[in-house]
Amino acid sequence: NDLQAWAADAPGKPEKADLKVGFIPITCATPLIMAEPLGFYKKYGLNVEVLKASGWAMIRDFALNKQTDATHMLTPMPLAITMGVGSQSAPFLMPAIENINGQAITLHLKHKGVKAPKDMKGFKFAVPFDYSMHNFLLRYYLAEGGVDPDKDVQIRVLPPPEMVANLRANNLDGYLGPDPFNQRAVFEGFGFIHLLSKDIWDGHPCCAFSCSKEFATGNPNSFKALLKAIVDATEHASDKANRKDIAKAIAPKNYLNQPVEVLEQILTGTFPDGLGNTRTVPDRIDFDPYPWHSMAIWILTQMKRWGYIKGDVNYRKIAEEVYLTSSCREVMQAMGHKAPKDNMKTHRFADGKVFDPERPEDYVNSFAIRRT
Amino acid sequence: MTLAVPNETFRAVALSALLLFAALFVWQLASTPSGGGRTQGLPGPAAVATVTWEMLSEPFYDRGPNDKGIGFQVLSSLGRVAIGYSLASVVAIFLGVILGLNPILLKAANPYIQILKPISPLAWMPLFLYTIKDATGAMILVIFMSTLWPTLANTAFGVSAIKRDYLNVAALLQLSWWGRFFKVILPAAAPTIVAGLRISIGSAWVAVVAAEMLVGGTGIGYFVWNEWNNLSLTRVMFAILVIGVVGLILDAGFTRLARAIAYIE
Amino acid sequence: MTLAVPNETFRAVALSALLLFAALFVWQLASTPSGGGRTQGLPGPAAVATVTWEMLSEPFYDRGPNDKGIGFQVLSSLGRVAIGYSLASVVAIFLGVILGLNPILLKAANPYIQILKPISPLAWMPLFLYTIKDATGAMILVIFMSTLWPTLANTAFGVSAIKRDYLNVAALLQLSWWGRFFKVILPAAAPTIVAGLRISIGSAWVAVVAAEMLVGGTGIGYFVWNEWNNLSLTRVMFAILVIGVVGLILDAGFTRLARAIAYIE
Amino acid sequence: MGAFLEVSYVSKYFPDPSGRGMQCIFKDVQCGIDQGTFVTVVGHSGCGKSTLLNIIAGLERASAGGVVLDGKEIDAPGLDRMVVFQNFALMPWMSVYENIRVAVKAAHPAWAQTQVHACVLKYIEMVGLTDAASKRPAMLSGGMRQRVGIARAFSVEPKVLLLDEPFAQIDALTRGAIQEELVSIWMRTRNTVFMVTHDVDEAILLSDRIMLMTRGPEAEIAEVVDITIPRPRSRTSIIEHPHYYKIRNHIIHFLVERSRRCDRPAEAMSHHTGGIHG
Amino acid sequence: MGAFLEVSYVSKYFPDPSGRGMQCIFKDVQCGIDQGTFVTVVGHSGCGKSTLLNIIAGLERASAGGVVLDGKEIDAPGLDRMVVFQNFALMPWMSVYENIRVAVKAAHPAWAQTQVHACVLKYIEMVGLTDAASKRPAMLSGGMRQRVGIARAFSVEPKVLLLDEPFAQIDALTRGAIQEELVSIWMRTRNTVFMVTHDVDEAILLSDRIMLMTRGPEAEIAEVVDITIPRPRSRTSIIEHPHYYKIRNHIIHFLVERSRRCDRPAEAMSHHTGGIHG
Ligand SMILES: Nc1ncnc2c1ncn2[C@@H]1O[C@H](COP(=O)(O)OP(=O)(O)OP(=O)(O)O)[C@@H](O)[C@H]1O
Ligand SMILES: Nc1ncnc2c1ncn2[C@@H]1O[C@H](COP(=O)(O)OP(=O)(O)OP(=O)(O)O)[C@@H](O)[C@H]1O
Ligand SMILES: [Mg+2]
Ligand SMILES: [Mg+2]
Repeated sequence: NDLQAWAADAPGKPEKADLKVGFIPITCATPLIMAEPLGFYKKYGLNVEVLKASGWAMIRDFALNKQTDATHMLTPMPLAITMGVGSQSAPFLMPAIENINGQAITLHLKHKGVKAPKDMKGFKFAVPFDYSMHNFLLRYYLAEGGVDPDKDVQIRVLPPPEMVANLRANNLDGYLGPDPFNQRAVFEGFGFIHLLSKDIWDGHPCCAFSCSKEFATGNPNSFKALLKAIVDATEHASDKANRKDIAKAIAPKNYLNQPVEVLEQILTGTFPDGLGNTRTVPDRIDFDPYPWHSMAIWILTQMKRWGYIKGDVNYRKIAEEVYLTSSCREVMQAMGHKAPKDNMKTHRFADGKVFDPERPEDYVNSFAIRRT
Repeated sequence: MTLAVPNETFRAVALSALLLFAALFVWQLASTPSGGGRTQGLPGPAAVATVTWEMLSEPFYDRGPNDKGIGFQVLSSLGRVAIGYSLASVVAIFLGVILGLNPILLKAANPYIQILKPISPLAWMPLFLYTIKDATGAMILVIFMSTLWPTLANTAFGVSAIKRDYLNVAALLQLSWWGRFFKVILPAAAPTIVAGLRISIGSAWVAVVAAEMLVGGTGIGYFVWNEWNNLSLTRVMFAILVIGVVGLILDAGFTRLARAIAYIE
Repeated sequence: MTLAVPNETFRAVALSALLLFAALFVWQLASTPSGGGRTQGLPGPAAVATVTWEMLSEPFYDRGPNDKGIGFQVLSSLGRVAIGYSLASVVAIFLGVILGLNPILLKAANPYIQILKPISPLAWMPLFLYTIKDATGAMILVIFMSTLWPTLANTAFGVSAIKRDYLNVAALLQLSWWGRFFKVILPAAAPTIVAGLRISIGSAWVAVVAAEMLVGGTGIGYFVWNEWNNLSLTRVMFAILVIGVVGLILDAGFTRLARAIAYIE
Repeated sequence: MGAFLEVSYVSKYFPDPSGRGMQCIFKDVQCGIDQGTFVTVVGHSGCGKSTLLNIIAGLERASAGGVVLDGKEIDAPGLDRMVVFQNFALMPWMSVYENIRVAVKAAHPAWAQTQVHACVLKYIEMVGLTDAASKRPAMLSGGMRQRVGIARAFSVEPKVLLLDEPFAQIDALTRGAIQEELVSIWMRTRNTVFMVTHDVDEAILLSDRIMLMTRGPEAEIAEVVDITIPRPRSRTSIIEHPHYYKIRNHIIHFLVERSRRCDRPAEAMSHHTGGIHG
Repeated sequence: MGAFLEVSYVSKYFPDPSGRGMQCIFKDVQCGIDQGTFVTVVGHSGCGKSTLLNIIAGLERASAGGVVLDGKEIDAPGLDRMVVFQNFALMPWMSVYENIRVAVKAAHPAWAQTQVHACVLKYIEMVGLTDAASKRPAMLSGGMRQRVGIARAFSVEPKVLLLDEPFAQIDALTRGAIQEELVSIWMRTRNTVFMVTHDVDEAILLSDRIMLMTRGPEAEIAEVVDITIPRPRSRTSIIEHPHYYKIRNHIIHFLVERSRRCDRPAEAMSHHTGGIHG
């Protein structure tokens, strides 16, 4: 892979210094956003303008139409775009994850009594995009709780920023969405946090940094500088001591346009849950750039499970094509951060199930509720 | 001695077909063939026709809450339009008659009407969602706001422009207020009112699609939104066609009504 | 002997003020005081006035690509409208004159116009985004589509309804094609064309707000969306007011133009 | 003076076109009309004929003076006066039948359907439109439309019939026919009629008495001409009458020459009787 | 026959209102008009007078037959014929001055601005509208508007002037004044004029010769009356002429009685000279 060796080289002058990076105003995008006010882009010789998009379809179209050079994406999106599922087919790369965890199931306060998936039959849920961890985790949670996500509930796509207003308008019973919109519903006093996504799969990938293969190969120096800036910012964000400052940096209208208080609650992990409890979960959202291939394979198994892709899937090949695990490792190491040695690992879920990336097809077939 | 007049209708139909073929041809050229690879280009007429056939052959399927036939989607949009539109029409005609009969009141209310009229119905959406706390209600109110003004303005104008003669005859015959209203004012202003209603149904149809794209759940607008999320251009194009045809039918209904109540002075 | 006529304008203004006060009063009653609790209620007139003052006192600040003053937002929306609208107007008037002068062509093209007209401009958005591959271009095309039809329909109608007399005089005077076009057809149809242009500017303004809510970036529509995301109702209401006032001004411009080119038969 | 319809010192002011002031249309108009007579006002366009007629109808208010009909002062429209309008003023969305029925029902609210129906048919027949009863006004020629207007006016059986240039919008040749019809209907009913026109031939054919109005502003009735040509009259027979052209020339002369001077100081109103003029 | 304007066996068919067939408006109309004469066609509404005039103007095509002007066959409009329309047909968005200027420029494309300006002013003055030159038609009375129409027609100096009921929409009293003006302009210019009207007085006042048309369908010119009353004529003087009322009564009689029968088999066209009729 020609992209693997370059990470160790000294960075050359960026081919393109003025870059546009798209984002959705959510806390997952923290590294990408704060890199601007906190000067990480500048540090690597880049002049980046961050552009807010209204929803993931818009992000996808911005990326495909080359209106942005690189974007904040959901971890399944580069896979889907590369395969041409729910998209025009275009090879995309995902050199780094931005955050792990950081999602939650928020329900309207009128559902205070709801404890488990079985109480949720007939609910109207929203997720930010079909090709999102939010969608797959919600489906996993519901299905493992005995609720068929296609038959027993409605799951619709809604841009994250519009979820709160729709919940308040009773247009939704709940959503599995990104923060700050879970905490915002609590803050506004009509929603409560039913479950953190961490409590489905601790350490699950959420959002990522991605760009087209064309951009990466055409502008290797820019790409490298960008990756370094983001890895740097991600590592900075993962330090819990920085979290309060970060909350202040990303709150203004140009970025998330949210009250600082809400962002602090999320980033520090000390937050009211809307039912009168104050919880302390420091890794409610965490930041780790390392893109495990096994994560990609899990995502592909879920796409297969829910019928988004049909036929045989070469899980491993696609994962390797899109998730630039080794590049990320090299960059992390070059910058003096610790990085895992392996590209894959088994993942353990909160319900006790274990995902073995070597046997994805068996994993798909192990589910009772599936669309294959 | 008399020239055989070439049949105009026939020539128009022929030309119409020609235009259609030309358009389809250009479209076909512009669309990239969706070859062996997965890359979808702009879908061509054939692809859209196939989807149309598929969707229309089973318009009322229901495969769970996330996947319903196009018939259901259109009906749900039409249902919203029906409610918002009828409410707005009743209010608009009522207010319009009052304003039309009172020039000073009309003059007084006019600045507010002029400010409220150009507000994009979608801009109301956040406000309504927030205050009504009901998405369907908010959508209906958005439709209400988008249809109120054309009917109101036309009714007020139609009533205020009723020829003095007709009102004079009503006065000479000493008709009661209701007699005057039903026998003179309403029929005299009817063509203008219906013209307003016709513009309004157009705005309503535009507004419902936009509103459903934003808060949806069901409806043809939501369908477009959903297929866009999936980047299923073929279905988006099919949906655009459906929107156009339904809009055409709604409009045609009002054209008929307009013809029925029209009079020649 | 002659009764002193009470000044109509004065009475209308007084009534207007009265209506305003009544509306503000009802609004104030309906609005929940945004007290200590976090949940905002409906903001009252005072809160909106404060925000209005704040926003208008610094209309042209620039704090990054996603945070600009209201003046920039309005200008950027108006810029898009200007481009899409002018393009559409030129095309629509040109096509309209051709169709208006050729009844058979008009009849042939009519079904397509009727289908394309009612399509919500927002439904075009995904298609345009995909084909043009440029968000601003797509927004401009959405505006183009929303403004094309009223002007086209009015121009075609206006031209086809030109009195035979005027064309007869042009024929008797043996005017050239261009002479006929500029001296007779255009001025004769001008009032109808401008009426179309006026409807179009309204649609354009509605469409740009909707498009910006979907695509984001800059513009008054984006402003509404952004403030909605922050559940900042006060600012949403302020934005609604701005949309109304700008729409009013655009409309007033065309009313003036209409007055300038109007003629009495 | 106590005539059946008594117009006493009626003046009318309108806001003048410039804006501020008021303009006197006519001043101190005064005339009495006996029951069963046909009186016509002839004058130039804009001298205020329609305004005077509207004041009598109650559609317009006099600025000064008053009108008394059959001993009662008039200040609002009423079913005792019906107008035939120059532009017909038929409801275009109603058929001929409905146009007349609305009048009959207004005049006789207590009548049963059959009674109303019979009455409507009677008046439609009177003007010879039985075949066109279900047609809308737009389908009729001008002459036929005004027949409907006349039928409607007669159908409420008013005390006074007010005709405001009823035949001005009908083409010159059919005008004659409908004028003769009006003559014959009037001969049978002998209503009191107040007509306004600027067609001299029409005035002579129909009237018992013609009042000549000067040009406005400040118009006034300057002369009254009694038409003594015996009835029944017809267009062809009347022109053979020895006085016909004398009267006609006199009136035309008045309108062309004398009515121009509205500033002549104190010329007393002159009164002529058909044929004796000078 | 070789008159200046020669209408030979012109017929016109229109699609009939029912839909399918064709209807004969008039058939084999034939007449010759000498240079410098004023000829009028009088007939009932709808008999096809305007259609005939439009055929001569080139605005309408004859179904059969042809029209020859000054030796050249006519099949399209041209600046050698100008029409004065019943409804004036002035461009309402142009001032009086511009309405005439557009005609002058069309007739003389090579002229310089000053020449055009002088010519426009001349014709505006001819009809006495110098003060109103910058006004739009809507601001003018009917009479003034038709003066503009007349000025426009004269301004292109056509070989034939075609007048289509030019005064029908002007109120009866001002009509007289403008008719007299036309008489006096015509006396100076001596254009060839073809006029269409249904106003008998107007026809007698203006014409050298009156053609009487029967009612349609299949209308035809049944009689020609030469008016020998000497010129200059005026409204007041003409009625004193001994033949005036005789001619008038004859024509009215024709229109009321004889024109009704369009089915009379083979009555030869009769020709009368003013005053000598039976
Ligand atoms: N509502 C009004 N306001 C101001 N002026 C008016 C109004 N109605 C009529 N006038 C003026 O009063 C004058 C007389 O009008 P009126 O219609 O009575 O004349 P008329 O004799 O009936 O004319 P015509 O023969 O043209 O019908 C005119 O100069 C007209 O401009
Ligand atoms: N384009 C047309 N198509 C069909 N019929 C027509 C058309 N133009 C005129 N006619 C018919 O031809 C007949 C003669 O019309 P024309 O206008 O020439 O009559 P006219 O003598 O000028 O009447 P008027 O005195 O009312 O102006 C009428 O019956 C009319 O209905
Ligand atoms: Mg009048
Ligand atoms: Mg005619």
